[in-house]
Amino acid sequence: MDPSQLAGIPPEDERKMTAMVESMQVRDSLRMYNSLVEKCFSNCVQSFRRKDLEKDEERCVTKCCEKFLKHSARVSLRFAELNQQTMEQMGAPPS
Amino acid sequence: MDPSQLAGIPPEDERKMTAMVESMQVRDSLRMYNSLVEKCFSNCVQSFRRKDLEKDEERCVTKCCEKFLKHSARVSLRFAELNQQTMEQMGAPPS
Amino acid sequence: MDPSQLAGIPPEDERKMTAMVESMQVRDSLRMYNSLVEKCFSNCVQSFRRKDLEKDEERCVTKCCEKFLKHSARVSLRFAELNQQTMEQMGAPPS
Amino acid sequence: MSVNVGKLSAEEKEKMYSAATTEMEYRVELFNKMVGSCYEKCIDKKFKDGDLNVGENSCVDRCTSKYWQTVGIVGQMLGAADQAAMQQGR
Amino acid sequence: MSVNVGKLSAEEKEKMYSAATTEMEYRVELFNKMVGSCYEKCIDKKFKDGDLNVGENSCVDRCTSKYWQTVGIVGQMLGAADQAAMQQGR
Amino acid sequence: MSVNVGKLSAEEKEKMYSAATTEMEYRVELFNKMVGSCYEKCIDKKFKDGDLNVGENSCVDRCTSKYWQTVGIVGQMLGAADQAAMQQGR
Repeated sequence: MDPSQLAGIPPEDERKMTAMVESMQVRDSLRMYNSLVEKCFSNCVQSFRRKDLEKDEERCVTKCCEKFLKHSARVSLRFAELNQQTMEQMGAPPS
Repeated sequence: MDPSQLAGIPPEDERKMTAMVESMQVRDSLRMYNSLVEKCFSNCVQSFRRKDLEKDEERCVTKCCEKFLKHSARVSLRFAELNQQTMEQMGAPPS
Repeated sequence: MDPSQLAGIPPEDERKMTAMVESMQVRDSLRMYNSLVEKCFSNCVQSFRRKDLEKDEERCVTKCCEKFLKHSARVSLRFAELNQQTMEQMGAPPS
Repeated sequence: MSVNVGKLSAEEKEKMYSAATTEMEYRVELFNKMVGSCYEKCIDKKFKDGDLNVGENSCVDRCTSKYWQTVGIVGQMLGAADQAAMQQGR
Repeated sequence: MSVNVGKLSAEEKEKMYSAATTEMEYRVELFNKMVGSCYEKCIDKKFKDGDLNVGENSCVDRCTSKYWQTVGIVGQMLGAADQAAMQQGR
Repeated sequence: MSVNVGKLSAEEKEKMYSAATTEMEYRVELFNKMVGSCYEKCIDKKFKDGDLNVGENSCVDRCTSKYWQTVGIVGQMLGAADQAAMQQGR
């Protein structure tokens, strides 16, 4: 849903929409947080002989996290391009 | 929740229930769409030397999708039967 | 969100909060039910030559379920302790 | 088990709709997990053909039946306490 | 495709917001699944380095492109019936 | 950190409840993922016995501790920008 499609949207509805989008973004970033922890934990932590992370497990988690964020940023760029291309092919005016 | 259990349901509530069920169905079919893409992509696409799908990857995705839909339809039939049998065993009148 | 942070909460809001927490708990326990079934089915049921569970598959599902519940209870204890420790380290008064 | 909805208060109605939603979400998820589990157990992933063969078809039938029985066993195991919580959702 | 929201009834508005929410949730999930799938396909899990190397970068670009094409094929396959349901969500 | 809820406007209340819901959902998901991850890492899947043995028990204790530390590291890595977004959800 492109906001520019909405003509004459009353202020109270716009506020409602914005609040909805914001709460979805917060929820989504918290979900991403959780799944990033799960992914890097499962890839980096293998031994359970102590209760604290080993130095190399800690380093691995850090790199894993860094790499995932870079990966995610790259996919985000490509995703936007692909969306754009698809809209243009469908004859919609580029926004 | 069997609708027949609801006696004297006022029209505005019925409309609300119907809207809820409809929005759930739309959401569920979009979720199914996403998970079908993920499944068939992960099973069929292995090489990343080009940016377009190979002919056999495309064929694989098509077959994968076809097969999943048939599988899902069959499970749906069985699911309905099993629900029905369970209701009958619990002594509830078959609807 | 610690309820003790909320001063002067009106009764109707408290009721709303309680209802929200309750519905979340019901939803979460049903989700746990579904994922426990999935986990134990996938670990214990391997043969599909008959339509009824073999005796050893049934036993496996029972043990799997028992074990998961004990595991989950133990994690729950640890989770509470870790939360508590973190709050104390952050200088918040223990509640 | 029949309920005269017209006589319920706004709050009771709200609760009933919320319980009905939760119940429906539970059933949809149960169905989706059954589809997924039996797909993993029964379907050949080579995708030479778009049809289910005889073996896959009968595997799916038995798989759904066994899955349903597993739902029953796990439900019993979750026992009294959780049963109560689930009753609310029903 | 532009809609004058101010002239809609409360019920129509409710529907529109619900459809917009569903659509946004769909796109977020599509993006998340693309991130996850291409992560599995392209990223080396040894984590010696925090940067993506040249091979990983070009794999990610091709992977997203192929994923998008897969979305298109599956969308076509889901066909008329589901297309209709999806139209509602759009 | 204490808030006098009675003095908030309807809109502020709505926001607070929504933030509290998101926060609770986050914690529930965190707990569920910890349960799942430590189950995969520590529990023997042969299911001869319905009890956790000594090795499994101590593995679970260490696993939860290491998982918690991982939450901390990832949280730091997500840094200022996301931290802000998370603050909102708290």
